[in-house]
Amino acid sequence: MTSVEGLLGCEQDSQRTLSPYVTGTSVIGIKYKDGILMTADMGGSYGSTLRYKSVERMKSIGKHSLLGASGEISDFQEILRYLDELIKYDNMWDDGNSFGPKEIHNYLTRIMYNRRNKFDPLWNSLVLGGVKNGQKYLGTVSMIGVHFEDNHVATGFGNHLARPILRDEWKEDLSYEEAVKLLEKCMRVLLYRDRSAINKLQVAKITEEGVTISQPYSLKTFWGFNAFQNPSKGAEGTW
Amino acid sequence: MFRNQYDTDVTTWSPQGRLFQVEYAMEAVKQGSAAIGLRSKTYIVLASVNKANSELSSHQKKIFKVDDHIGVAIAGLTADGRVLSRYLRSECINYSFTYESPLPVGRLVVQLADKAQVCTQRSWKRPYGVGLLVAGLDESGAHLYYNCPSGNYFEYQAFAIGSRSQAAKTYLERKFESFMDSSREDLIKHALFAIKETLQGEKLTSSICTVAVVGVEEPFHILDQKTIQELIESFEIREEEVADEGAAMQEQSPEPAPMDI
Amino acid sequence: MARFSPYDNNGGTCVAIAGADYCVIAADTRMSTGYSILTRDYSKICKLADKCLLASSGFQADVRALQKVLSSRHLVYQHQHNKQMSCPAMGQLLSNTLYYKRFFPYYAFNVLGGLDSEGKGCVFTYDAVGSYERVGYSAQGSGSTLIMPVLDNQLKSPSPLLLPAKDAVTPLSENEAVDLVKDVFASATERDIYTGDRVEIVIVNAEGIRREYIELRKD
Amino acid sequence: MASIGTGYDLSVTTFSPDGRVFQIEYASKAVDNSGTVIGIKCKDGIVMGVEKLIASKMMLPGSNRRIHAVDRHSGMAVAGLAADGRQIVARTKSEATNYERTYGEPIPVKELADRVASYVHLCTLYWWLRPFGCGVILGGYDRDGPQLYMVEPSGVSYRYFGAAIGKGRQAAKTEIEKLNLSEMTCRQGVVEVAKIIYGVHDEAKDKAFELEMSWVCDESNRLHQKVPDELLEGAKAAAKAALEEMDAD
Amino acid sequence: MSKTAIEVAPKGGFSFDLCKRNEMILNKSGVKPPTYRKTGTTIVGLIFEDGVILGADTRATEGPIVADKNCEKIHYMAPNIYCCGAGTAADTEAVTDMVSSQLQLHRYATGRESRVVTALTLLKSHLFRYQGHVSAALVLGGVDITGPHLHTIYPHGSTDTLPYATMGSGSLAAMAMFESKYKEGLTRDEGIKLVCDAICAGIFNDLGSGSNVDVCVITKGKKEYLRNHMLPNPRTYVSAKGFAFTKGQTEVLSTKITPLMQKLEVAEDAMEE
Repeated sequence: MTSVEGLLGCEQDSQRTLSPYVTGTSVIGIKYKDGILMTADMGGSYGSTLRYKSVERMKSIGKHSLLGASGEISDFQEILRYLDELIKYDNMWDDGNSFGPKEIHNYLTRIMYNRRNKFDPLWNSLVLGGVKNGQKYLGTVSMIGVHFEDNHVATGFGNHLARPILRDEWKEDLSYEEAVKLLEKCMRVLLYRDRSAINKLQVAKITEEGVTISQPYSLKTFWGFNAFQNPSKGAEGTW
Repeated sequence: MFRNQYDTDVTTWSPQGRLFQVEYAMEAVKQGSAAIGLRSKTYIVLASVNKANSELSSHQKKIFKVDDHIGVAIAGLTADGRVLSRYLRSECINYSFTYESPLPVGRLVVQLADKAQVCTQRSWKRPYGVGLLVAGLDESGAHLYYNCPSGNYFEYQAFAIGSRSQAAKTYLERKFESFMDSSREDLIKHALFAIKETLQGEKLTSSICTVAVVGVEEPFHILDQKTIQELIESFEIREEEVADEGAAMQEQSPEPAPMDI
Repeated sequence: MARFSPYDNNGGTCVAIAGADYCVIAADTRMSTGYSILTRDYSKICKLADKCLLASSGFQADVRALQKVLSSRHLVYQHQHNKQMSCPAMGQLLSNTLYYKRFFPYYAFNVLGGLDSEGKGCVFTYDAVGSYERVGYSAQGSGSTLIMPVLDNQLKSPSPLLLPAKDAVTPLSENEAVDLVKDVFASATERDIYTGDRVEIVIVNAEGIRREYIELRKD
Repeated sequence: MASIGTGYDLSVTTFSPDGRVFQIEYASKAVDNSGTVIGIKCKDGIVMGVEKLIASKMMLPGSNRRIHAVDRHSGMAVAGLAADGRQIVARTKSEATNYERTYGEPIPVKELADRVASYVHLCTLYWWLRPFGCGVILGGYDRDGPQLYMVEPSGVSYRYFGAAIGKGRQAAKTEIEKLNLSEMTCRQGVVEVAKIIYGVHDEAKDKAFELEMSWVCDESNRLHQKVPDELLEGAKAAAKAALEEMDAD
Repeated sequence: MSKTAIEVAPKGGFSFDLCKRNEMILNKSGVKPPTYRKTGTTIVGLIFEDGVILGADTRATEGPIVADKNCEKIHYMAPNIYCCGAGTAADTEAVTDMVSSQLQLHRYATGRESRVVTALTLLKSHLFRYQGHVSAALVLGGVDITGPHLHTIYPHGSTDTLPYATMGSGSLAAMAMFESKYKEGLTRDEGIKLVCDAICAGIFNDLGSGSNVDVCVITKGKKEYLRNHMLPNPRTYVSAKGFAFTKGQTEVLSTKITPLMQKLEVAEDAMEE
């Protein structure tokens, strides 16, 4: 690795800004009985400042796909523009063929990987879910083009905090209610432990019928453990 | 052959609003040996007549695989046909590189037609002198298209191009209404009969025709000679009567419209 | 401040063994980044031709890009030559493809396995920039340092210094080779944190391609 | 034709002594020979219809389109050389997309028509190109309401309440003038357009034809769409009935 | 200046003699320092109704290699106090041993049971003194006269008092379990179950953690050290035929023997003369 990086040599000379400005935190997606569910909160962080509180980080892409993003918000909006054009052209053909989630996922992967090859990455981790012809699809792409499909995926902190829960509790035929409950459980944990997570989130659903993205809402939380009330009580005498 | 002063340049309109250079290019298609195509709901069959230029030479390849789901048969300038089928192949490869799914046939055909149109509007180019029957399968079903040098394309249930294709067309026109629900074997049979029509009494053997199939669960491929010969032999009994009818029809058929208006 | 790095290591181990009339290609299915597992079921083996498979580990985005380039090139080859590429031809193509990116390499560690035109098993092993060699067996990726010495001991290749040269294939039977592969993966999983979850084993022989899976430790 | 043989009609970059560019006029001939295309502006949107002549009975219905979507809110119907038409359609699509990429709103129909006209005009300026052998009718819906434009091979573009090109344009125009367009909804307009197309079709001279129709109106959420099947079938039936009635008279 | 040839190790603290030299070497020549065995680890603890439960996985790693598949990460501090360690194995062991002996001495001096807060204070002052260079991240738990206590101690010396705590590379995975399942007043069985869940989350989701689950339950006047309480990762495949390691695996290409000493020919007749 190190020797490989040494060979590049051009990183220092690069004129591009290689760090994000306004970012969104984790997105979680899971398969359930009828399709895909996805959730993300609505915070937009400017460094460690919570700068925006109503950022929509999940959007529908055409009839069959749903895209969620963490990372740089402006890059995400750029990606949405690309996809919007792609879908517009696809629809204008009006020939009975249409891009499904698999095609969109591959297209996104190519975009992300191409940009990383130019040392001008789109600073996002993307989650792409969809249903087409009864096939459920859930995949993810990172900013350097690493991509895969799975029954449940999560970006950013979600990979560390949500996926352990999902690996324990996810199953093939979750009902809608069970699936939402599972997602909320993950989001609550993230809310407790991810400093950039906020308690205003949306849940998006995609099935054969199409996409619905919920109104923003908050989760019930509990901060009242006795030990939290007077933290130093347990260690009186020390400093 | 010289008709008038308006026919030497693709960028010149005739006073009647015609483009003679394009029309001449379409004549080139008729010079090539025949190619036919026909389809059912789930299968498309292409067939072509192989004609060697001399006793000592081999014949030109006239059916090309473009991708697992698409193939073309050509008539006219084989060299142009090869250039275009290479273009089609690379479009398919590029599309599946980006989307990991097969390129819809209709879209490929439009791209091809657009490419052909450009050659009819630039003074330093000439129209392609080749007609292509594009057979393919995609999400919206089986398709058979005909792309012609003018940059036009049409979707057909069955079609024939090339020299003496009128006889085959006449045969197909009598039969095509049943093709939609035909089996794969029936399609091949009709294809062979249609080819037979263009031979003007010459005996149909596997060495003078090529047949290719693409369909659901069956990637595009050219049938090997042995299979075709067996098929021809198994159809032999009916062959005679059909040949007579076809020969009678051949003369009276009208000239096809030079371009669509 | 987050800084951009164009590479990642997604771990994984690949092994290939060539026999007289077969070839075994195997890789685990774990994909990870840093200390976390991304997915437990990602196939690292790519079928390039009927008798030629590529197993690669390293940076998954590069690996996938490389596989796609090779597949596309193989399609073009088939269109032009009306036949599939032989395994040694693919071996050379892979080397060229890797070397083409000598100064921004594919971070991919490859083992190419299959049958040559005589039906004999063949294995090609590579570094990231295209140096390659035909061998009788090879291991690449995160667990290769654990597996390679065992293979050396069990399958000892004839020395390249020997004259007359001997074929670089192993004397094992197909079943023995598969058994060995299973065992070395189970062992590597014990000690390499990036290897685990499942092994995908592909066996190529005159009859065609056969796949087997066994579970590995998931920790 | 007085122009023939004078030598002033061989290139698009040649003016004749009386100030005409014959090549453009010849190109227009190609349009005049084509199946009729009409577009009307109703009170709630635009309806476009094409008499698509069918050369062979083995050709499939619905193939070889003459009406294309060029943006979410606008569509284009082509008379003349379909291949040339697709070139214009492709350009129109990219103009619409570029505008939206730059300004973040859908392109106004007027702007789109202007840009298309410039493109068509461009091909009348160089000796190494030829003018397009097609005319297009562009219908769209923006914040100023529904609008209809027609662009001819010369590159001129005008806005219309109702437009017709192709073989039957004269008869069609007469028919359109009889309609009360400002009161008419698109749903009614579809039937009227169908009647006109069936009316101008010359069965004796021309082969079979297919009626291809699209609209962009409030009912279609201001999106350019094919006219829904059942409405189209209804319109065709009404048109055939009207024809028979006329024949009976 | 008389200096003994052999330096006697000082009685306490660290030797810093070579720090300057090492710094220079590392900066100039790109020499890599030796790697340490890290317990890239999941360690947890929680308070239940009668006391404290600590848990740990048993994997020790050295880079990507598993150095020890069944190590112990729950260290003895006092009969009523245990401490889980993550970080550099040597540091966690040394620091817990050191403090444990100080506690022992303190008990001899006072004749009283050690308090958790004492252990906490000793640990954090040591760690703070070395400014994070002693890389030990600890979860300290015990039950003393004042009841059950659970603390975390970071390598720089900061501490925290919590109802449930996790540390090490698997801390996020384990914390996900705690945050979604922890309640006050868990029974012993529920507590052990939850600790096991948390450790298993670390084992299966964090590559730095693995192998088995160790648990230590401390209640008033009693402790149970459940070593290898769970063994969720057996070996998955063993070749039936086993392996033979034959001798002479290295090809002998040529042989040449060079005698160590030249044989001397003694000229006998010369002697006679």
